[in-house]
Amino acid sequence: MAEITCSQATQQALDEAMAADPTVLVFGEDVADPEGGGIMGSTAGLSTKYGSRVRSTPISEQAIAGAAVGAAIAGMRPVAEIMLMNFITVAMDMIVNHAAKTRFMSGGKTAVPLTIRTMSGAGIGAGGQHSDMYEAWLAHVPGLKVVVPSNAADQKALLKSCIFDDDPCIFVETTYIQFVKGEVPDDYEAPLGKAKVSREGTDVTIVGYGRPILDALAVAEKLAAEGISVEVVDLRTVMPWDQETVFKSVAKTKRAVTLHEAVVQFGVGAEISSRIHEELFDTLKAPVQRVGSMNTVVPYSAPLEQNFMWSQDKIEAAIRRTLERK
Amino acid sequence: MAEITCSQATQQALDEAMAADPTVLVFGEDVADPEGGGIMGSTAGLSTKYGSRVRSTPISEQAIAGAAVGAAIAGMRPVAEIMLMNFITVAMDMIVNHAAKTRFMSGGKTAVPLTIRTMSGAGIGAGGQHSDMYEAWLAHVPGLKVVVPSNAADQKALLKSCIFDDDPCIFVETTYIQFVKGEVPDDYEAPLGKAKVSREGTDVTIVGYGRPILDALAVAEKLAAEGISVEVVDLRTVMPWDQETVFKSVAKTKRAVTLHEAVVQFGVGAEISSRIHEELFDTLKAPVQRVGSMNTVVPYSAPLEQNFMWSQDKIEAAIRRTLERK
Amino acid sequence: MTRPNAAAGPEDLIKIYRTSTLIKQTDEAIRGLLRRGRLQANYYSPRGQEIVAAAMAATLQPDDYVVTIYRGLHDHLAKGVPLKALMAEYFGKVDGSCKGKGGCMHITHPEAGVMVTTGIVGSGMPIANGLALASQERKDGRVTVTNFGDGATNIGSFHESMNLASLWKLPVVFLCQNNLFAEHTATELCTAGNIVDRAKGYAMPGILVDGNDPEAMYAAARQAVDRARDGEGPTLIEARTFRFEGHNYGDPSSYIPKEMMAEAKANDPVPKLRALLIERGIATEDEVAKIDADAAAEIAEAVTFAQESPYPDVAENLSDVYATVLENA
Amino acid sequence: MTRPNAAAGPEDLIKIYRTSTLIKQTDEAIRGLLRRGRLQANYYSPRGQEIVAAAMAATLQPDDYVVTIYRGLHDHLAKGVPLKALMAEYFGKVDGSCKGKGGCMHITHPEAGVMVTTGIVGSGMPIANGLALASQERKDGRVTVTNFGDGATNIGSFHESMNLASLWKLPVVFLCQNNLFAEHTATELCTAGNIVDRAKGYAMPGILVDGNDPEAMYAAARQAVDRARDGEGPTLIEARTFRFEGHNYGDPSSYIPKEMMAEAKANDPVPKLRALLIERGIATEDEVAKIDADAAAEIAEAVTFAQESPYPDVAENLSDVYATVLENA
Ligand SMILES: Cc1ncc(C[n+]2csc(CCOP(=O)(O)OP(=O)(O)O)c2C)c(N)n1
Ligand SMILES: Cc1ncc(C[n+]2csc(CCOP(=O)(O)OP(=O)(O)O)c2C)c(N)n1
Ligand SMILES: [Mg+2]
Ligand SMILES: [Mg+2]
Repeated sequence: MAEITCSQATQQALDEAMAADPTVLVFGEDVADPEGGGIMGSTAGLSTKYGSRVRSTPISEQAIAGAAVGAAIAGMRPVAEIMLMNFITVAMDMIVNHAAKTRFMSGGKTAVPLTIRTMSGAGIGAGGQHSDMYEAWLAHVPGLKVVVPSNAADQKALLKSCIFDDDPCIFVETTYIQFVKGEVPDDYEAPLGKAKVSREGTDVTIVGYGRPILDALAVAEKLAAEGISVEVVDLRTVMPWDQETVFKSVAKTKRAVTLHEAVVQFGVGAEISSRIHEELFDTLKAPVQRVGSMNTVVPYSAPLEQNFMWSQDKIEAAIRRTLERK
Repeated sequence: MAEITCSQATQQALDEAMAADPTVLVFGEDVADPEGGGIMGSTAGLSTKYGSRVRSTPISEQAIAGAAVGAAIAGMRPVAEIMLMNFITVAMDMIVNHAAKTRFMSGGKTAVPLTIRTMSGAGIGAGGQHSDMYEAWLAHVPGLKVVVPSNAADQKALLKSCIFDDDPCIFVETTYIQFVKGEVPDDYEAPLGKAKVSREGTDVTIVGYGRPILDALAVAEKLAAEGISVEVVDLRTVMPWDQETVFKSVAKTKRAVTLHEAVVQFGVGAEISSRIHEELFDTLKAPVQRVGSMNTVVPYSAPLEQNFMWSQDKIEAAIRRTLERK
Repeated sequence: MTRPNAAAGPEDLIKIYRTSTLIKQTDEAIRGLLRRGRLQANYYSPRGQEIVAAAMAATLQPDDYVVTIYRGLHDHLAKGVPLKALMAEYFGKVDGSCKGKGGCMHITHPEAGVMVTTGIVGSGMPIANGLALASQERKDGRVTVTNFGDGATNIGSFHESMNLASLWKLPVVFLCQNNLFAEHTATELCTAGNIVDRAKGYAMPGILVDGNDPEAMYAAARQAVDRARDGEGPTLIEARTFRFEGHNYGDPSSYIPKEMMAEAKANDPVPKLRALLIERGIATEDEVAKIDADAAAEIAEAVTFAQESPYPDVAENLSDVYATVLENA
Repeated sequence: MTRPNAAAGPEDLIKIYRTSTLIKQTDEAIRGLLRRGRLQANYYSPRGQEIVAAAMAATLQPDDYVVTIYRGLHDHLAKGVPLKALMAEYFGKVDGSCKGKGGCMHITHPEAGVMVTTGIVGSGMPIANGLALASQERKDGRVTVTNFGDGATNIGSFHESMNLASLWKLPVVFLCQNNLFAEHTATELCTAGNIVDRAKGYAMPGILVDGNDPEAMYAAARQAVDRARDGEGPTLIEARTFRFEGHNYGDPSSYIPKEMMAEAKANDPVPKLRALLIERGIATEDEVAKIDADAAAEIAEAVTFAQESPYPDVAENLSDVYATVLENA
């Protein structure tokens, strides 16, 4: 089985979806082949193959997201690209007031089966306006589904799940891992709303998603040498998140750490932590710990950026905090 | 002492701030007197008194928020109005990528002492696009301060605190209570970041802000008859929130309920609940309960809207859940 | 380029009148209900703008798409949203177009081609482009009309949408219903330059028309709709009109000069069209009276229907959020 | 209206050349550092656009405000950001303009009037209006220049800003540096109509100019700046130019036709101005050579300075988030 990068996983998912279903459309800045097939090459070859179903757009995120909303209402399955997550700030109205609410407000008469692909993440020196993770905002908007894969196989399978899902999905690709390769089995599928236990363990559960899962696995490996057994739950879908799998895991380990790239405060980890406490108050041996980035603007200077980010050290420290109590 | 409405409180705060400091500017849709002095009358009389320092704008929320950012960078203290909170979705870039980050990204060279006033809240039949509370988004953005008053005195005092604060402040006025009257002592002050214990109690702490504080107080009054003593902490400032006061209260009562208008999932209550569990794990007698609105789009139909909203019944039920455990 | 057959014939004018009187009377009925406290709603009256919607709709096919705004009653009725479903939605009842969940600001009725009604100024336009994009890809021959006010021409989404529609030659008509005010602000205080001139900046044709003149409005609409249907791309129409009832129900309209209001009302376009039909011998007094009476009867029936329709079950709060109800939400 | 004294004199041309050669050489130095792995940065070269910035700056006062974008090196240097502070910021060092916290996409240097450098396309314009609003209220006589690319003219904030600036007669100059591409997309594929024509839709004057021609660019800038300073309101300048190095460092520019690139490079505006100075007898070969050499020396010194400057302490992550460090954050 050949290994492919996360970007290639996206490209394959789009290609297969477009081949399978003529209602799938792709548009965004620079996505067509004359413009390079996407800044990451994630849409390379598609416009050549599918013609006007793949279109480069002006720099007009409201128009991009709006066109996706409208086309979806009319029965298409548009996959719109908002190049970086910070740019959804100019398209929030379309996503929040329209994509998310249209099914409900129409009493079920119109659905919005769109996918918005976007990319973000710190660690590449892109500074304050090109690195933020705002998935917590979107998870707080009823009607949206939010997906953040951590590897190529999931990126491919989950993107297809989003495209063929009947609800509006926000699909977040982490910049840093787009060139990381992974095996993608041909028949691999990943349904929305289902977490994956990436590593089994008995002493503490890490609940996270996206790029930091790689760090969680590394820390788990390291601590295994000390006899600390860490279970890693990769949520994959942030909303709706797989409470069943998480509660099952934490019921077993009795300790949990939440983990994501976004800043800790008011982040997704807060919801997960709250729910775990609500459900497993009597079971927990220690308060759930939260790991994420620091409550500050993403800094440019390399040492500052490293200090800002979650890290394996911070994950390890959080795990040890949960283990302090017997 | 005369009673004034919350809208009048805003008007007085603006008037006093403008009189005190010539750098205070006010602009937004329909805010000048020929246009009625604001749809709630909150800016009535100001343009007549202060001339071009008060301006009605086109329907251009990016331009409004952007003008505030720029004027603030240039040393003014603009108070911009985004009529309803759902409309910040078109101005998020200015608020998030610029207002919030400018001080940090400039290494402290430029500050953004702006205030954005906005209004929202369910319960008036305004439906899916005019009722949402998105303060959790803004609290998740380092650099912003977020304030939600629950009464006229705080609305007036906190607005002045925002205007004269050197950081960008988002000031959320709750639609429903704008015509509610309250006493406003002349010398009343309310610093940012300080909660108010609105009612003292010993059995359980309600931590909330905004309109639902009125419900919390009503429930507290009701339960007092049963001998249940409820402490009500009105956060007033959502970010940065007064952890000291909250922890002190919960350390005493050993039980807590978070309360806000916004939908529960991924809301502000999640952060508060997580922090309480993190800090007071050994003290808590029961898991923190969260009360807010249902995880759905704000419905139009009156009975649905009532069902969607937090309520005194839901608050009472949450309190009783915390008391189930001894 | 003016096309042949762009002129409204007698049948068209009768149709426009039928639609207009239905709109006018429905609006009066709704305001009556509000006044008597029989209905609670944030209501944005289209009184005075009836002809714009009626003439536009007269040029459309049943399956053409329409996108409109909170001030949309006229557009909804003109495009054929059934009065009962509409009225029940105003009352928040289960028989409403959207089961009472969307409400009067968010009427959706795909059977009539009414795809989106938005409460966010300017937001209909990007979405209209998407509907038109679907039509373009499917080659289904549909045209999408997106309605918005003068105030909406100053928001970013207008600009982005005009540009994209022009570039992609989307089959969409941008219909600006310029009623001279945006909430309480006069157009010239918030709009630099002329709205219709903005079309040029997008290499798009722009048509300025008296929206209250049924023949002129029909001709403008026809031209734009035909152009869109022929694959030649979008058109901006600036239809000058006026709203008689202020921004929303209860607005005392103190910001509107008295003479301006008086003049507008003296030129009420609906009775004017009525008179024109008779004067030109297109219809007799009896015939128009019957049209008026039919509308009144239909409205009375719809109001009763809406009032008697039950409220939706509160379980509706959990359905239609997602395609299937989420377990833990 | 063309104003008197709008023409660039010999001193102006020398100044423009001095600025241009500094920009050109700094850009080359930065690309050299990137190539040799001595610097890591997302870098957007302004090579080819030097004259636009240099001529514009030659018309400005020291305390006038400038807002620009990630591709802003030319604007920063032209307005007078000290090279050492600039270079140290690129390296993320504590002596950088922003203590290394903002980085090369976000240079701020109020002492030189550089108030905002944004990485979000179009976002500088609404903020520029705010700076200009402050000047208008304070009557401080300042002009604000906001720089942006051709691609930025298709985003909502452009539209909203142009309209507001025109309505309020703000002292702002909208300088569109049209380098014919937005990332990898040619202007005509993403922009319907002509950029300069969009000004008319806001009742604003628009000037189309060859931005690589120092005299034409100076005259256009001068006219717009004077107009703004005289309280007559904003102007849109569309300055045609070209970027030689693609969108960002490492971009192979495969989407740019080879002949187009070759022709642009054959008309490299900086050596062209150098030749013109000599040809016209404005400066001797020795004099321009000294200007070039001075720039080179200054750059070498700044690079050393930047490399030797320490990284900021990680405690900087907590400061400047708010005016005072929050206790529990
Ligand atoms: C983005 C946004 N900003 C502000 C509002 C508040 N608002 C509702 S209607 C309106 C005026 C719109 O005027 P116009 O576009 O002329 O339409 P009209 O109401 O006159 O039909 C405003 C400002 C809104 N709904 N959406
Ligand atoms: C709102 C937003 N959308 C997309 C981007 C990604 N992006 C960065 S630069 C750029 C192209 C801008 O082109 P133009 O305005 O012509 O400026 P140039 O780079 O040519 O100087 C794009 C699309 C962004 N930074 N901001
Ligand atoms: Mg209007
Ligand atoms: Mg460009």
